[in-house]
Amino acid sequence: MLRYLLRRILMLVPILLGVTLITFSTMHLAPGDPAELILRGRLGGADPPRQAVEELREEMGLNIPFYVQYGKWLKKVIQGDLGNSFRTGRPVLTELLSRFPATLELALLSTLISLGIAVPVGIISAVKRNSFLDIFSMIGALLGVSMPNFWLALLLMMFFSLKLGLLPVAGYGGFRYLVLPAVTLGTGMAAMVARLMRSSMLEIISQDYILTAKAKGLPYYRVITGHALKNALIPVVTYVGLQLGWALEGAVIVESIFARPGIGRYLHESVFARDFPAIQGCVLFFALVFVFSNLIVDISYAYLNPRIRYEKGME
Amino acid sequence: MGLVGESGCGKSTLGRMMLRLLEPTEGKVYLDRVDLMALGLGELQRTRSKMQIIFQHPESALNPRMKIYESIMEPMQIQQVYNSRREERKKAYELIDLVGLNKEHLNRYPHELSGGQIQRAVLARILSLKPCFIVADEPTSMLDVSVQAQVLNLLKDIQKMFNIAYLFISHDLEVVCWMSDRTAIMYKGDIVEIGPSKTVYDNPRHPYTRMLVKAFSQLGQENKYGTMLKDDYKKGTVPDHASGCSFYSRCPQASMGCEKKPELRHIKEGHFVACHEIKDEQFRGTYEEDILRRAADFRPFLERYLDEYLEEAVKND
Amino acid sequence: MGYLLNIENLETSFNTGDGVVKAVNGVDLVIEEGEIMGLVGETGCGKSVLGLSIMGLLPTNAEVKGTIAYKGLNLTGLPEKEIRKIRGKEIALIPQNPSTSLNPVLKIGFQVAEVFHLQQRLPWKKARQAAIEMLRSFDFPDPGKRAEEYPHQLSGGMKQRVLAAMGIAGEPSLLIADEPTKGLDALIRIQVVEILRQLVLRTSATMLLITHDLKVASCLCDKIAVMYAGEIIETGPTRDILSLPRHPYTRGLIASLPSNGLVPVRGLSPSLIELPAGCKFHPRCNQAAKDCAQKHPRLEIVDDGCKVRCLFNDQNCKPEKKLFHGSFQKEAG
Amino acid sequence: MRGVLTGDRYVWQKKRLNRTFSALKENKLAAVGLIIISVLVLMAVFAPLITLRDPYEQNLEIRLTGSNEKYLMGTDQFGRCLFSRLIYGIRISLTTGVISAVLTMGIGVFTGLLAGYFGGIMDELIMRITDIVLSFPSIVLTLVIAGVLGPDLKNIIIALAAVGWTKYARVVRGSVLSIKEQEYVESAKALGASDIYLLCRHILPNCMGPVIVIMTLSIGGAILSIAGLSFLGLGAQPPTPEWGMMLNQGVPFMRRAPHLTIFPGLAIMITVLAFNFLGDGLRDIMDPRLKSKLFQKF
Repeated sequence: MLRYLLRRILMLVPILLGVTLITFSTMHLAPGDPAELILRGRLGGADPPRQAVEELREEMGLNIPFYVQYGKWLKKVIQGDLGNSFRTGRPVLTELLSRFPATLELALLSTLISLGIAVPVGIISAVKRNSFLDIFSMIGALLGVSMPNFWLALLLMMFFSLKLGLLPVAGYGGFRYLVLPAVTLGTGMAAMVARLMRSSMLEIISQDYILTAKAKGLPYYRVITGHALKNALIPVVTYVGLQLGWALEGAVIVESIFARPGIGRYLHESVFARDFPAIQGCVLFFALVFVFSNLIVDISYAYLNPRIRYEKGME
Repeated sequence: MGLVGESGCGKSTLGRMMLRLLEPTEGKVYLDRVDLMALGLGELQRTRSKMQIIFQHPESALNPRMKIYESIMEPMQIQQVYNSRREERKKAYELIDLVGLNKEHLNRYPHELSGGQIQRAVLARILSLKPCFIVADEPTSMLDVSVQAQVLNLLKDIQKMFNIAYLFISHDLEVVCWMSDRTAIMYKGDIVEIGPSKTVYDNPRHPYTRMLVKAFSQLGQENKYGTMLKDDYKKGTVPDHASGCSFYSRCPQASMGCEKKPELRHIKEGHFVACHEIKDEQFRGTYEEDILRRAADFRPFLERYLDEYLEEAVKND
Repeated sequence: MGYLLNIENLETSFNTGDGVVKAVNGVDLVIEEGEIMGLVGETGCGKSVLGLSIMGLLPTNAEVKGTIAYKGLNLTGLPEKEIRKIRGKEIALIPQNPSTSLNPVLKIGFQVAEVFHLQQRLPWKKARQAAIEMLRSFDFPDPGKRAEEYPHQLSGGMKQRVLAAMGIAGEPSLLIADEPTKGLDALIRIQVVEILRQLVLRTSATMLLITHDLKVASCLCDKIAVMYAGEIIETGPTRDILSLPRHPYTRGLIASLPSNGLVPVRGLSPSLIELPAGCKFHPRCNQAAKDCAQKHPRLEIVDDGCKVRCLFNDQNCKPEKKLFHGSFQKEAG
Repeated sequence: MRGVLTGDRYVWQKKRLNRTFSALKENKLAAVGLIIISVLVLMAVFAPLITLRDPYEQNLEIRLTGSNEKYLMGTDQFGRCLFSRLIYGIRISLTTGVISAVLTMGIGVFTGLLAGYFGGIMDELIMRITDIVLSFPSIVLTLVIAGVLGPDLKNIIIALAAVGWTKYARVVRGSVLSIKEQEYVESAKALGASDIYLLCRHILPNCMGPVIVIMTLSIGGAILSIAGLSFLGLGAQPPTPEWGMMLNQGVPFMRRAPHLTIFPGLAIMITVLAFNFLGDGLRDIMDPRLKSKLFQKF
């Protein structure tokens, strides 16, 4: 178990290096010279004077080799310095931290909603396979998976806010502002988790040891809760990590629609403004949250699955 | 030639290594005086037509997306035995007939055939290259007894017809003894006994072989209330000596001397045993003894022996 | 001794996409108290399905007809709730594949203790104690520690023992052992046979041993029933069946053992979807006559305790040389 | 003889095709998906025949009208026919969706094959790269790549491929690893077959099943992503009749003209749903595990 954990944590090092490298190079992806682009942005699209570009290049360190730039940048990042936003001039880290709570509460509540709906639905669907309930909920899940979440957001907004006037249209504040965005995100995720839960449960039910458990004379509900559930949850738990990632992804769109001052919206704005330090900061933030939530998931996976504790590697 | 051992003792690995499907860590394998391990890739691909392998699991022996006739013709196409499709097809029909399948099977997919039929098709596919040496890796262990008998008989007939050398790998001592002229017993990666099948079965000398033979004979007997082999099971109570006899921990006759690795020694006409406890008065000093003296490890010996054996087979071909 | 289990005209079929699979076709089988009945047959002859039919553990697309009378109670029509009371307590199953039949995420001690808790109404703590004792009695070294382990930490033989322990923990009167020796090496096979023998000696339970291995059946069973294509084709005391097999299939089965020279039975087992008319074995039978293709023979009593399903059972009674013997005999080809 | 054989072969192939079709027929969802997709394709091809109006033709006098007999779904903020725009939108969504899915699959399958078959350093390298790419929430990375490259449909496709190939690479690598161990591959190797032969003849065909399923599902996913990014203003630019962008442009008029929000979203959902139906159905048909499980019971 300990070795597994150590391995898992050691594996983070190359991944984090790769993540930072990709993050850093986003700036260089843009066609043309970043310095020129920035100046053009400041000047409202007019061609910047040559000398100003050169000065900015010097200032940004664009004239030194790429890997040196990366090294310098990485060193600063490790020290907590993500640079200053081009737009506001404020440190990116401060901006991120101030927006973090809005995104966090959205991600957590939507994950909670999705699990609360999906796990029971998935189990019941699998156990009562091909029943009306199963077919109904699985078609519902397919609809949920296929529905664009920005559309769902707009529909919800139209119905609950504009028509019924129950909830605020957009903005940030108390719980009332959180409901619609969280429901939007939660529904899509719930659909996916429910499908996974069902197929995982179906797979487990057909295993030999379930037959053994039945042959012991256990009542069916105890076969399901005692023997099948723990096995069936293993892939689902792995998935929750990815799911958190989705919650963050969805945050970009949902926060933009509901005008929540979260990191997703910040990223969206920064991309449009070509505010590279801010973009890098957001990407790095998302990646770090994602990597660490996956780490936590892997640890709980090992806890659930005794085989992992003794064997090496997992897939 | 037969090779017997428990599952996981390394017999399949040996079989695969002989065809260089797996790379050995050391040692050499000779086929027809050619060192297979030293061959380059191109040469190896050509040489492979001479030696073939039959695997254990019928369900994965043939590509599920290829029809039987495609599978049978594939080797001829790879090795370019014939110039035209027509000749290949004619040969395929001949082979199919030979292994006891009929034409309608040709257009089927593997999952539409039974295990026995698939093993027949595999045999047909292999025979198309006229190999001189076939490794049969537990070809019948997944089959039912009545079908197993069919396939084994077929294998034997074909051996006679084409004069092919087999290495017949199995965990079933009886099947191996019935199939092969000589039998080798393997335990944890070492050959512990080797000799003419009848001798090995009727007069086993190595304690492990004895245990095996006893197990087989007792399985057939009706003894409802007896306890069988109880004493022989002190499994894994003594740690294995890395350098010692591999059977040390389970051997009922183990003594201090067994901490050294025993050599395969010649005790009777063509009968070799690797055990310190056998002190045969009839020890014969033949030329093989000479080989044995030089052979610190069993492997070069086995290779040499196989080499000679194969050479003979090739000459006869 | 009375009948413990009396199966009459049992038919089990499955509805699949490819057609109706008739896995069991009118099986009559009587198991008396205290005996070991061996059910022998090749892959796909329906023997495992028969075992599961008794337990009521078939998948939902299965249909069961006929009667399975256990201590006078018909199990076929029983609702799930009633049959659950039988499972584990009255009839226990030792499932086929030890490596997949134990729950990988539960400790083996718990898996055994669960049966004690459920069937003998022991509180969890006592059930655990009982489980450890049970494991000890199956020659587990250090059972207290082993009970805390997970199935993947055990060897195949040990898993088999855990399953056996689970089987008898409910003190059943009938044990169904489904292919306990499938795919095992000779030495381990002997171990398993030994485990089963211990089981029987200890519990004096009745056992139905389902196997494809005539040798295993021959050294454990009092009686043998040979199954072919969903039917019982011959049944009787082990000694009689093995020394004087009357059905051509039984004879073929015995002759095709390696120790008897590997004389094969020609052809293949029929698909259970399209069974041949008449005697199910006639396409492969050496002695098949015209009638065999049309008339379906009944299981007739031929001798004291022996029954055969063959039209020619009388003529075929000529005792050939003793076909079954333990030692290896090499034949010329 | 040749004639006989090819004749037989023909019959068998036909049977096999029939079997796939009958499987599709049994799997109603997949059939529904296939039908919807066919209809969509037909509508896209014959868009000029179906629609009466030019999707770009503006008529500011009839802005934001609801559905009426002249305009089936009403008009947008520039008085363009919403129905025509939606129908022409099928062309964009389907082509971009399919192109990006195929491109992604191509890259992923190729790298997966390399990693799985050759192993060693190649495997290690490719798998580490996929690990890294998978460490980003995929939309975030796509958004940034597309955003930095500049708002354009082409850039979105590139961004999607750059992020999405990892999924295929992993799956393909996994199945190559297991197929490589299969005895038929080993025996073909024993026959003296070359690596390329093994890859093309034995390994690739046997690992395409899951790939096709993922691809079908990911066409739906790609359409969703493209619409989403266009909604955020990164993909198609006005006046292109792209669904996501149309949705975005409808937002300010949500109160006055809700049809501008409802219909494009519906169009996206139906299209994606069709691909999901088909993909799900294909998975059920192709998954050999389900079949063999049924068989083991006997």
